[in-house]
Amino acid sequence: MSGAVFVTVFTPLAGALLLVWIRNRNRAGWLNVMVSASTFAAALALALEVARREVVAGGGFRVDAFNVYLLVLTAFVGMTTSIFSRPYMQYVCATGKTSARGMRLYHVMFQLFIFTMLLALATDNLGILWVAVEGATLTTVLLVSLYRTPEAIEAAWKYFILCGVGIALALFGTVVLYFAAQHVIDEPAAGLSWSTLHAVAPQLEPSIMSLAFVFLLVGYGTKVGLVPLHQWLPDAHSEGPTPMSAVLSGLLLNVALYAIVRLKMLVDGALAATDTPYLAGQLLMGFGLASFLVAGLFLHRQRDIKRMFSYSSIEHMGLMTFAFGMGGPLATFAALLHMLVHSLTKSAIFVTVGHAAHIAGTQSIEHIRGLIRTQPIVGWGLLIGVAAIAGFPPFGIFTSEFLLLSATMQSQPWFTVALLVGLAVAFAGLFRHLHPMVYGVVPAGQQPVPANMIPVMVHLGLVLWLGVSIPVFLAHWLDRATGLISGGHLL
Amino acid sequence: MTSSGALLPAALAVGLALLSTVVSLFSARAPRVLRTLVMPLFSLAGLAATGAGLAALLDGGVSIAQLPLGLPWLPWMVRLDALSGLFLCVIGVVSFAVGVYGRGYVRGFEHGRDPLPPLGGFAGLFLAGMLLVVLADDAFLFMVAWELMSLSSYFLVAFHHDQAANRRAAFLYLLMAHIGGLTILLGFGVLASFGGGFAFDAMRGAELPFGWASVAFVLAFAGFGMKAGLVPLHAWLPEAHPVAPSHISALMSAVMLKVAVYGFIRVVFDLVGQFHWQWGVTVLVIGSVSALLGVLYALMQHDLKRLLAYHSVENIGIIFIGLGMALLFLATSHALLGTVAFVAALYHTINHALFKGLLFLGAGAIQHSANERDLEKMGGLLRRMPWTGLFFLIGCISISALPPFNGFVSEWLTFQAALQAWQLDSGVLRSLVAIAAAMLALTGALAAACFVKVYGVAFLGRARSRHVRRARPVPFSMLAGQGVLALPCLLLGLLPTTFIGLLNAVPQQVLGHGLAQATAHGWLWLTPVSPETASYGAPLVAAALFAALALGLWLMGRGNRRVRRCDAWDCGFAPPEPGMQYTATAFAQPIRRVFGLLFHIEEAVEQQRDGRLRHHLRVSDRAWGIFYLPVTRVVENAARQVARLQSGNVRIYLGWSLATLLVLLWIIA
Amino acid sequence: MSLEHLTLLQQLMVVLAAVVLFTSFVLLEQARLVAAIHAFAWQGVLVALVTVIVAASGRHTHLFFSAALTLGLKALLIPWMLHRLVRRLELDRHSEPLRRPALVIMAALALVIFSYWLVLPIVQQELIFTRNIVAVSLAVVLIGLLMMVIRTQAVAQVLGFMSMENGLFLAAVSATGGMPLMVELGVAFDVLVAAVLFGVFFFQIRASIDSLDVDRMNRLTERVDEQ
Amino acid sequence: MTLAAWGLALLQALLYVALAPLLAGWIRKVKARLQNRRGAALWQPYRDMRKLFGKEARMAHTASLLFRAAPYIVFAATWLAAAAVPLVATGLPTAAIADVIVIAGLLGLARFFLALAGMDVGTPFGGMGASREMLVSALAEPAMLMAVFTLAMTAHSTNLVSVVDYQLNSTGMLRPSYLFALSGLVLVAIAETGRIPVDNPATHLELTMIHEAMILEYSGRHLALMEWAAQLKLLLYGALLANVFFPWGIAQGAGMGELGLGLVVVMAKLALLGAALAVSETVLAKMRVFRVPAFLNLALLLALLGLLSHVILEVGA
Repeated sequence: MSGAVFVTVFTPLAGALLLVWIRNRNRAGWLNVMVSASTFAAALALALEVARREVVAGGGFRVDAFNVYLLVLTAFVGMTTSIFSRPYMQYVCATGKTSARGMRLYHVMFQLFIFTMLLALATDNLGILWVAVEGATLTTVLLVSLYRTPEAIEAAWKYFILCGVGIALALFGTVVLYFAAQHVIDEPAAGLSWSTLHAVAPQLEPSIMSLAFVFLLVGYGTKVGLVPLHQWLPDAHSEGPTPMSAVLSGLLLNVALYAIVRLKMLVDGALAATDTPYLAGQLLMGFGLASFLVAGLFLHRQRDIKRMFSYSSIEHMGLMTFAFGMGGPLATFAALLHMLVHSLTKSAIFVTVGHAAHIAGTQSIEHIRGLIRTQPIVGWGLLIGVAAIAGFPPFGIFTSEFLLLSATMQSQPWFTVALLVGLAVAFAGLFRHLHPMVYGVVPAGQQPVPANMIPVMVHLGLVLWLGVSIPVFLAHWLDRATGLISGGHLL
Repeated sequence: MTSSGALLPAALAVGLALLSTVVSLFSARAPRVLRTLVMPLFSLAGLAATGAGLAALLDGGVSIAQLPLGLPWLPWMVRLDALSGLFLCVIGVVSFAVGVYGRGYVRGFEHGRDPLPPLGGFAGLFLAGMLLVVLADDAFLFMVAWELMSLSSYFLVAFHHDQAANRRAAFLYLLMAHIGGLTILLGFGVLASFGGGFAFDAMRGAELPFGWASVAFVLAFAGFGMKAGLVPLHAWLPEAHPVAPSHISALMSAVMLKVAVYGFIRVVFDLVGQFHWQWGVTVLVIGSVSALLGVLYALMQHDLKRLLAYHSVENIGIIFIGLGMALLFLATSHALLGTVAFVAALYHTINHALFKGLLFLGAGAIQHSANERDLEKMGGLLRRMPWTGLFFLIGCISISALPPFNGFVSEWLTFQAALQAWQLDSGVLRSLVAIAAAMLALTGALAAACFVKVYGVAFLGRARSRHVRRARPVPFSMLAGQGVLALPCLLLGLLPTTFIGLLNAVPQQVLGHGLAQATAHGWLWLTPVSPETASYGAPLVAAALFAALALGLWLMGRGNRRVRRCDAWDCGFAPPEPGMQYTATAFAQPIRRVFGLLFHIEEAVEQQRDGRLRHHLRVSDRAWGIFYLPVTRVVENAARQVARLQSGNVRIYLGWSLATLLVLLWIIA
Repeated sequence: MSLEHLTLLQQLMVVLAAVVLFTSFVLLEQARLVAAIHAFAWQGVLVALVTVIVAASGRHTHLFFSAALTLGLKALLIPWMLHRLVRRLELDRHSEPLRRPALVIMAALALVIFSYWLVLPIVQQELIFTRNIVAVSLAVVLIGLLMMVIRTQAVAQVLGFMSMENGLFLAAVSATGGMPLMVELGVAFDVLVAAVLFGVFFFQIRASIDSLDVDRMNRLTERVDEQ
Repeated sequence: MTLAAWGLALLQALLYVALAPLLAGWIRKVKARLQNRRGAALWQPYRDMRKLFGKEARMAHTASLLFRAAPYIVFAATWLAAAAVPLVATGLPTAAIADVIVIAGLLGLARFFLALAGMDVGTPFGGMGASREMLVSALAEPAMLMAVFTLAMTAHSTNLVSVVDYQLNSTGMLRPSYLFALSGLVLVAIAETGRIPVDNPATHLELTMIHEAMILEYSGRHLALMEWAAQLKLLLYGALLANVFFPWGIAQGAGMGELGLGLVVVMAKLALLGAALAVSETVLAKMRVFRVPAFLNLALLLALLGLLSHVILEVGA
């Protein structure tokens, strides 16, 4: 029973309640940064605690090796994004895209969103997990339509409807899960506690569990953006304000995938004795591969820069899903690492893209030209960020993809061909659009803007560090998480 | 970290390269830094690498170290043995020359619009990457270094990014490099899953069945071949190499391709460690085709750097002919002959690094002083820049495989290996080797023709444009850089026995036996197989050549030595205009007619508005139509089909969710 | 408690469940928005009744509370809100007949049968009764989704969404005797917020494309060349 | 390698230089006779040479240093190549220094500078000649190598002396490969030495000439050296054909009598070859430049056939 969890989770909520009353948008921006910073500090404290004791549990929360690093990551990305968003939203407000009310809404919702993320990660109760993920939708949907353009409203509507339906299905899955649990656990209140269920997983009725898993997979899978449930994702990313895109891509998708993996652990336990023990894994592999390949092809037809990178997010989520589905220590480790480096890199890219769009005054790719001439730091940031996301060493994504490919080569060699093709296609898709944007001559009237690239540098620096050498403590965390998920260790 | 002495200079080299990267960040403020600090550091790194390589070659031992980097269970390991030592030397010498040359060359960029840090910084990373590739002792570090090399060189290719063509070239280069990297990675994956680990030692221990071994071989061959520029995977090479700044082009063409050769040797000869004649045939065929097509396409070019790039394809082809024969002979248990072919390939690797670097530096000098890459506008440069002319001539003679320079030695060795084909049992293999030898001979002759064209059009005759007539001589540092490469071209031609004695450590270590007979008759005679079979007294030939020259000059000198200058006679026609000279295209026209089938030729005569006729000729690579465009078409179509998913109507999206749900429920029930 | 008493309750529950299913058919078929809203309200009432019965059957007393919650939320508040919205959006005369009603009904029936077939493998004896209820609620959920697919009217889609929620709730109540209170509160809160947000969106959409026809929202698509 | 052997080698080298113009003269004479002319005396070439050496050399203003150095390089390279081909005796240490590949290389070096010299002055004809010369050589050189390789493979050595020795010692067996190689080499020799039907040494008709077009700007001693080098080349090829395919009569020892006999025999063979060449040149007409590749492809084909028929028919099982 520890306070760190509570502080970590509820600081953003408090911040949100505080921000409701702040009218001065400048001060609100600063407060936003401070709240996020303190959340991050609390998360670090929590991490230390978890490092000392394997598991921190109590008050309906349960923090183990798997979710602690996601908690820290979430808090960290939240902080850097808030740092970026302070000046950026000032600029947005200055351009008149949104009003003072909009700004307030933005700040409140930002903190609420972080709160739901942390809650979903930290809770032990699958019901609360559902509530939190649904809450994430509700908090972000208004931000997607913040600019009130027809596109924005359309995107928000699609986001709302699709995720609402998905999440409803997830709730049905949860109910069915609870239904299955009731015949094993006598004390009904504990029937949704993940730890309890995990303990009794082998006794759960397999057929009901697989039924439940399908609903949960479709439900949370919608949030992860698995093809063919992904359609909301590019719209929401491209039309919302850039900081929102950064956290959506960097955090929300992770959390949804996290939920799926947690549930997969339960289902694997329940199905272990049946004749289809790997059902969940196979489903995940199928969805992952489909998303990976399809998203890679989508990249080739993009006209909007943020849309493009949201498709690349789908691609990477597909890769992780595939890895988790494949199971086995190596693949799982790779997937966990990939979660980490992908959200760091992708949020950095979105921040850079925000500046790029600011420079060009538009998000459409064919009007963004010659960035490294206009503003070298932004141009190079984008170039290097994309190189990192495309899996070039010495950045961390290369490490995780290297591990993933070798794991695949060991367990299912023939899938490597698909992975190879997919990576190549996605790579081509990214760079064919990136090239004219960063290189070439500067179009008339394209001016440098006051850009705050420090978050980007920090993120990319971290990714670089992870690529060159993974610090021991992190390696141990990931390894413990690997043990939790796959039952095997690497170290 | 257990390090051993021989590795220290190598580590020093890498460190210096990285240091040059760091330093060059300051060149944004002070451009002079690039010239005064970065380039010297670069050449120092080259020196250190050369030293380390020589040390490794001389003692022939193996030194291993483990870096405190990488994954906890997969640390980065480095290893310095004879093979890597040899390639360290190659990298080192060329980059030393490039560093010296660069001092003068980068001055031209100081007033350009582009910021300088990328130029120096990525050059340093590029060098570091190549060094690490050669040093790596586990697949992880190897891949990291490999991709680092590709990525940094890509940034250098994209340095002049104003023209869309250059951007396209850079994109194509990075794309193919990435794909190649992935294939190599998969190849390692195969080895690792049998050897149970990514350390090279584990892979050496792996016992692969023929099927999987062939898979690994094909993957490695495809990946490294793509980097080396073997036909049909060469398309990026003639696009990317000319685009980069010339000293970088020199590095790429002269060194990076060799790193690919190193990778191939390391994986196939060392790690897989088993030889099959099927592999040999594959490599031999691809190699010969690359050699012939490379030189033919080179003949058709009139952009000097593009032409040189195509010659890289040719020479890589020759190297792989050697390697293919080595595989063939080793597979049929003719160890000695395999070694001869292997050594021939290695020797040609060194040679090509030297003279191709030299030629690219020369091209850079021309670009620097005349700002011209198009042969059609050059002419008479020998009078404007005599030293560059001399060095370039040396390069041309070497690459045309003419005695007494180095190119001839390796070609001679390759022929010697091929001439032992009669020892093979299967008539098919024998005739295959014979045909390969024929193609090699044809290639050599065509290369000579091509460089007569280059030198004759560029340096001889009369200037075909004003700015070339005004070309100014290049600074000393650039001449020195060329000289540094020209001298070894001569030395390797004069003293093959010495260098082969040095090389011997490599086959000793990789194949287990060297060329015992190489110097059976003393250092004057090179006798790779046996003194009876063949011998080449390079020093004596050179000596006799110079003696005969001296004699001739002396005899003539005694008589009237004065020469009267007059107008060209030209069969008594009016004194010819520069425009009447044979152009590069005209020179190659007969050959274009003879080999017309191999090119994709668009020729047209169109009338312009002012009524003048204009001849328009475009010779392009058939590989595009055959291999590349179909792929892009497939991807585009697939993307169009997939786009239907994103139809824009929320109800259809909901339909997708419903369908997915039902299908899944149906699956599990 | 005596057996037949229980069976009576069970019979009652089965009947109610069947009626709930019927209401969602009505919902699916209903052309006029207002009438659809009323049908939805009735569905809410029925679900609340089921909840009461389960609560009355003993063990889960907290279900009375959630029954009240359901009644207030699903039967009164949300229908009222939607009604108001419809009036303010001048949609109360709006009617949108189905294009191929027979086909839709077929599909819906197929879904019902599918959901029964789906729960068949759940074999434990004491589950037979609840599993049928689960089948019904699953059918309600799927029909709600189907309704969202075929209705081009934003409000109608929301109705479909809400009836999905009803189906969920039905399942939760009848199969498991309700979720833990904490969760229920959270769910209810989310539903409420969702309803409010839907209201907000109606006006936003209306402002942007002066209609609530979702088929007219297709700016964001990848099919450039087909357009 | 005894001193005597080296002396012999030197002697042979000098012999080449001395005999080269004679062969040229002989061919001219025979041709003249076949055309019912008296023709110039046998030693006319020597006279021309002396005259040219006596004249002053002229150079175009636009000519560079390379133009001046080329004649010496061409001559030296050709001479060296010749010095490695046994003429009268087989005991030739130079053959161990330079085997057939090196000979081809040296000839290539000579050709390289010849062509460069042609392009140096910057006249249209020079470029034309260089371009055509390189075309011819590009096809002829591989053919020559292939033909020689056939022998080398048979003798298991690329050293000409050992090839000749092998020929002498092997019992006269009929080899299909030799037939092909010989005919291929003959065609190559005609092309490389610029004789009809590929080129016409006696014409300056602008559009048909190849070799002459390259040395068009030369005069005086430079021209003399160039001509001499050409004659050396002719003799070299003659000796190659004569001694490698029909080595009988060549001196294997170093005895005076043997050497004398060898000299006589080789001169006889060369005279025969020269006569044959003259005859062919009188009956054949020069072909268009773009028919030449067909001619050379035939040579290449023959040479390759020779090699293949060797590796397939004559080696191993």
